[in-house]
Amino acid sequence: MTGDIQPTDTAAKGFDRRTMLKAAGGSALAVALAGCSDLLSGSEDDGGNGGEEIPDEPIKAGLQTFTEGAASVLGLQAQYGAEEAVSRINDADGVAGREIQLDVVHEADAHQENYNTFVEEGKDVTFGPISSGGHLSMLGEIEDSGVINVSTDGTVTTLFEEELTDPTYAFRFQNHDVMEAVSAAVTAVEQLGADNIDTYANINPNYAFGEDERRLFSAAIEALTDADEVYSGFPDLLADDMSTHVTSVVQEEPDVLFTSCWGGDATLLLDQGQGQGMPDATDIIVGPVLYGSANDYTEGDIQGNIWSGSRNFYWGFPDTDRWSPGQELFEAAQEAENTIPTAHYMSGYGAVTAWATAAEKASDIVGGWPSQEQIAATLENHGFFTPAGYHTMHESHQCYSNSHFGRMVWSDDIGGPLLEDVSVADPREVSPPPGTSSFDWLENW
Amino acid sequence: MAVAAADLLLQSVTDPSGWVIHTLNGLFRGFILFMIASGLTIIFGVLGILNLAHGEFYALGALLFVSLASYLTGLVVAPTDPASLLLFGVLVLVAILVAAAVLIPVSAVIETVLVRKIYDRDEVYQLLLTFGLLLVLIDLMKISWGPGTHRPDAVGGESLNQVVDVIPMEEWFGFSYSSYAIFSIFAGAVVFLALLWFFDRTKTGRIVRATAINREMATAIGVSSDRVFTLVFAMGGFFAGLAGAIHSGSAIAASADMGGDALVLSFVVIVVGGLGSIRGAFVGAILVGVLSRWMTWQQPALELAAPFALMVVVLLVRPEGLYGTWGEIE
Amino acid sequence: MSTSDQDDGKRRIRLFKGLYLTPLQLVLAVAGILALFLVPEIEGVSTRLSLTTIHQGILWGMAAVGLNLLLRHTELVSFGHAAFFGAGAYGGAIVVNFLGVDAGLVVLFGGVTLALFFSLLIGWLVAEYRDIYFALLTLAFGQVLFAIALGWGTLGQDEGLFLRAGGSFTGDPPTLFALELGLRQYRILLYYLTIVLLVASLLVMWRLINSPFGNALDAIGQDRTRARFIGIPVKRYVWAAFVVSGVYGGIAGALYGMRRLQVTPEGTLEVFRSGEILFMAILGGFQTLLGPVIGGIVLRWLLENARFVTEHFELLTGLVLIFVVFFMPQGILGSLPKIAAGTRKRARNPGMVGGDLSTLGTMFADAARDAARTIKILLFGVK
Amino acid sequence: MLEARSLVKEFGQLRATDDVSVRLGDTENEMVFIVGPNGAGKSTLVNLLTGRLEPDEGAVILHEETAEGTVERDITDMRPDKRVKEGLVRSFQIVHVFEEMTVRENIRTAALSNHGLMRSVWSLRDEHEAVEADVAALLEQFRLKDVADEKAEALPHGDRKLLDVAMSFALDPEYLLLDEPTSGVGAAEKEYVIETIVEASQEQNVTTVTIEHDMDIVKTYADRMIALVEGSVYREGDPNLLETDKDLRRVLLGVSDDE
Repeated sequence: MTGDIQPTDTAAKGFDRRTMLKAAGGSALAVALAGCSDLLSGSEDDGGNGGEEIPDEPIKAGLQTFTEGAASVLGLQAQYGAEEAVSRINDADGVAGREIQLDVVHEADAHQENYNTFVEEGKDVTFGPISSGGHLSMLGEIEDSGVINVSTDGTVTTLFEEELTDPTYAFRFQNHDVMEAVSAAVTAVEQLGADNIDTYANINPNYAFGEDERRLFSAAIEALTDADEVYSGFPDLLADDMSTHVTSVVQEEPDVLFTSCWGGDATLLLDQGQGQGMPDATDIIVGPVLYGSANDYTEGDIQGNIWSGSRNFYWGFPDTDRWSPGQELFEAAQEAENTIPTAHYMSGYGAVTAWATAAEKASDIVGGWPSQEQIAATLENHGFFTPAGYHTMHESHQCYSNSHFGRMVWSDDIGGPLLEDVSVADPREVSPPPGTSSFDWLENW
Repeated sequence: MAVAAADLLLQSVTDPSGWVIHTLNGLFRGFILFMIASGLTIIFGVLGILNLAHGEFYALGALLFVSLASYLTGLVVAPTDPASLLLFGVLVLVAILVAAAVLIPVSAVIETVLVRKIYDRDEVYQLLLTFGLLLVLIDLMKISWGPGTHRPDAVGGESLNQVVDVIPMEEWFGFSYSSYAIFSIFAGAVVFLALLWFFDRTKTGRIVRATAINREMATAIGVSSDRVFTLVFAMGGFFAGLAGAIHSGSAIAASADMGGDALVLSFVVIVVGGLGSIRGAFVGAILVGVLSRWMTWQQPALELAAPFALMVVVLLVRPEGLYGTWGEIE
Repeated sequence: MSTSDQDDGKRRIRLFKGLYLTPLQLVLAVAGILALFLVPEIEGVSTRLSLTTIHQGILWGMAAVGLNLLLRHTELVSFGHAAFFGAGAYGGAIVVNFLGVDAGLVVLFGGVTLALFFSLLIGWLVAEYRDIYFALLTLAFGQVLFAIALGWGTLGQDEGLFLRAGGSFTGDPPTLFALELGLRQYRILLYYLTIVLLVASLLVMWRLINSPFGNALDAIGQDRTRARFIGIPVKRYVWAAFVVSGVYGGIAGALYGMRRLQVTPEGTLEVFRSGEILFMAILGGFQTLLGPVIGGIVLRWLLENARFVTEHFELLTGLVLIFVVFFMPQGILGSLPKIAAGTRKRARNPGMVGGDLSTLGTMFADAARDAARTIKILLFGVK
Repeated sequence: MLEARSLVKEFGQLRATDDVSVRLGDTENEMVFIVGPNGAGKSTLVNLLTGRLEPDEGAVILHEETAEGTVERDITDMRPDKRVKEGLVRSFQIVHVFEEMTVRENIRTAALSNHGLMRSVWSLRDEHEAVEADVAALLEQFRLKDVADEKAEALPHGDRKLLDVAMSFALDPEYLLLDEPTSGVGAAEKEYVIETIVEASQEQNVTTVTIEHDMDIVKTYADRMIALVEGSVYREGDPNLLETDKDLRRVLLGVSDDE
């Protein structure tokens, strides 16, 4: 980004070192030294063009998400959601009159590279990724490159709590893990009663996210009940077999089973679990991301007392009588992609909307096209609506939205599961106040 | 460690079903692995080629099965009584066999058109070609089936294996276990015995073995080594496809990129068993399958490393593998 | 690289003892190095020419140069070279995270040390194996390291480790030559350092393979028995070559970790990374010194940047590899003389292009016929 | 002097060498020939002496003249490449040369290895002028000069045999064990090959031990002859035994005529 020296810069600086070298005739050398001069002169400032006239050309936006592989169960939802948001925004005359052009790329294991390529392509804003590890690896780049990224997911709790304390350009739309893990514990207690929970078990995917969820859930359930953990298994991410973990749970017969398995792992766990009678061996199964695989379940998979979160969005809640946007989004998703929109659909939708509404607001304020800093500053404490309700982007750059939990039941009408008895938790109930670490907060419950 | 071992022992005495089920889980996995690895090992034994694209045959079998099974089981209503359950089972079996059978022409054509051209080339080119093939096949599968994961359509609200799993194992064996997995173990055993019979008892099998041992001599006595190679490659493709089809009938979801892990684990299996040995692939697969399930159960941290550590030990102590005969089919 | 056989009457310029280049070679070499130094500037020409891709391509290529010592000379196919690339990357990360040192050269040294350790250990265990056993043993060791990195919490599991100050993911990058730099400056300087190390490591490799030691490796590759009975301690030499090759991987891996500021098991240690290093060497031309670097840049570009150009980048990459096997077995660099000669001939005699096309047509027709015959045999049996 | 002391080597049921004791190089640059029918254990004996095989029983002893007299050194467990450094060099029945190197490079590789390779890691292979002189001399002596820059794989069989032997001489041997250097060589060339070997051995003061099937050659060139039969030393001594000893003639020629 900063490597490209704008013509205006040269004009502004007049007869700089580079032009001088060129004039001296050594243009090849001059170019060769230009990299060095970059090194010597420090970072070029490109953020000072705020308030410029609103350009004619469309806004260039990039989204990285899992477009293939097993994780595309989530990734494609985010893509569909982002595309729906972009198309709605463009239908409504764009952001400050500018249309959004969205490029989508497979995030693979190249998050940094994808972000950098987007920046090099001159993207005005970037969205994604899904992977929390990938999100971490990008943050340094984002802060250094100065092109805003609104993460769709990448929801490791500690991220904006502890480790990235003063971000400028990196934002996260989706609720962080603590909310869904705590919601899961609360739901189990509400359904069974604290006195009836003596044992619980964990099955979480074998990577940072899974361990994060397990620690948070365990801390929450032990704060609410006297239960002991009787089993904890970590099947590999994208596993092709969970029989061992299912067998262990069936033999331990815990009162509560918590799982943060998602995508194909969720269907595999429930399908294999049904085969070995896992739902019968437990009183309740709570899984914050189980509903994310809504499009892939069969009726047989979800037999039993299985409760799932739907992070910050469940299209059927509140009821359509009171709140139609959820139903409308459902219909849009059905029409465009023949898919049941899940919380990851909202990840994409919300990330785009967060940025677009903030950019619009900023352009109103500055009376022209805002700079990255100006949009970033507007995004802090920015509140906005989506069909999921009202969201606030806290100044920690973590967005807060309501968290949903409900019982999965089969619906022949939509050919997939619905959530029944949905309970909604205000972010203040299920996450620590900004500035407090989740574990400290849970300990003092 | 000693405490853990004592714990285990105690547990196995007080509650043997844990051991039985975890071992069955391992056997299921082992037999799937065996079906993939058997093809890899005979292709290596006869053709001298380590086919990196072999895992893609497995993936292709899985995806084909998903489509076929969805179509076939869609033709009937959900089974309600033993007769309709039997019909359903037959349809699933047909889907499995047809999916695997499609791999025969696919792999035969790949062999004739591409792989045959490089038998005499340096092994690095064989690796490069089959790796290129791997990438091409993955992408072709993504184009055909879409990038995500796929399961057979539900029948009467249940997934395919749930329908099959109504067979009451608990009544027969005293504990609950997936009858689909039992069927898969049985199928794997049949494949193993069939392969042994083929190579020991049939004329074609002996010709293949003769070709493996000495190509020139086989040619001299009038055997078309080209045909033998095509046959072997197609057999390998068939068994990998069979593994994929059977596996995707269990709870797993099929996807275009499921071949990689299968391939790497199959390496372990054939090295442990001895390159080119079918008995070796069998023992190796069961070892790796059961070991990995036991590890997942007792020492989950070692699950990933365990098969490779086993492979390292075997290679260092007995490089030719447990049943190694180096390039001959046994 | 040619030997200094100077009987062909061409004028040669002595670079240093033993290395003589024709004027053309010298111009090409200088131009090549200059071009590499220019990359940070010309990347603006096209977004597809990113410094990131070229830098990382060079680093993977450097590992492939190391691997090529085994592949070309001792004729051993290593399928686990990512182990040393990863060890280099993790070694650097360990220095930053657990020793709290963020001086770039110390980080680099840490990476090389860890790679050296593992190549000494693994090399000693595999030095006497050959062919497929060597390939599979190296693969197995590579996977064991991968499994350890993925399973051991201290190493951050799938998220790996960050090479930023304090191991946090937003800290400052390591210092280079005691300079604290912004990210862009850091990366350009690191890139220049990479080029310098690349040129140095190529020269070292050139001397090594043209030394009696390199000659002995050739001998070992061509006939181990004979090598042993002309007095070459085969195991020790293979071990030494393995270690050299591992250290190259370690340098490259450490620089890669410093470039990305994060190391992950999947990104540096997985078996497919090992395969890529091997294929880079072949793609670029494993009978040449520079080929693996070219292969590194090209394959990296295909794997990383082609995603932005086509959805079907895997198909594209696969077809390129298959093309190389059948039409350019000498790899990109190794085939250049042939291509140049062929192009010259065709420029003089354009009629030959028609012949090429018909040869190509015949090849495809043959393939189609073979395929059809196979299907026929499957359906109707052998007549 | 190189001594085989009660060497036993078994391959499964077969005793390839059965308690073989021989002394080689008792006299100055001795020319010893080992004869015997196929499967008599000739190659096995050479393999045991040079370290290609390890004996099941017995020892390989090197007798060295020092200031204090003769010292015995047991080299039974010594690696082959170390034995080469001790002057124990061999060629092979089936030609082992570096196929992708030129003839010159083959000989140079052998000559260089004798100069301590590790020490010369940082030098260039064509910098070793002393070696080049040796290489040139050997090329001349073994009539390989005209094909010096041909790849070894492209040579006719006779030249390949010569190259194999020439490489052995490049190693500055004290004891040279040649496993059928004339096998597969045309009748016309045979004599030349063996003459060259004898000549070079005399020049370099080498004890040469040659496995040979052609009894005329043995009779013409041998200082001493060792006849192996079924793994044991059957006769040892003057090559005239080949004419005088009827049993030996029957055992040897009866078989070798069939070949």
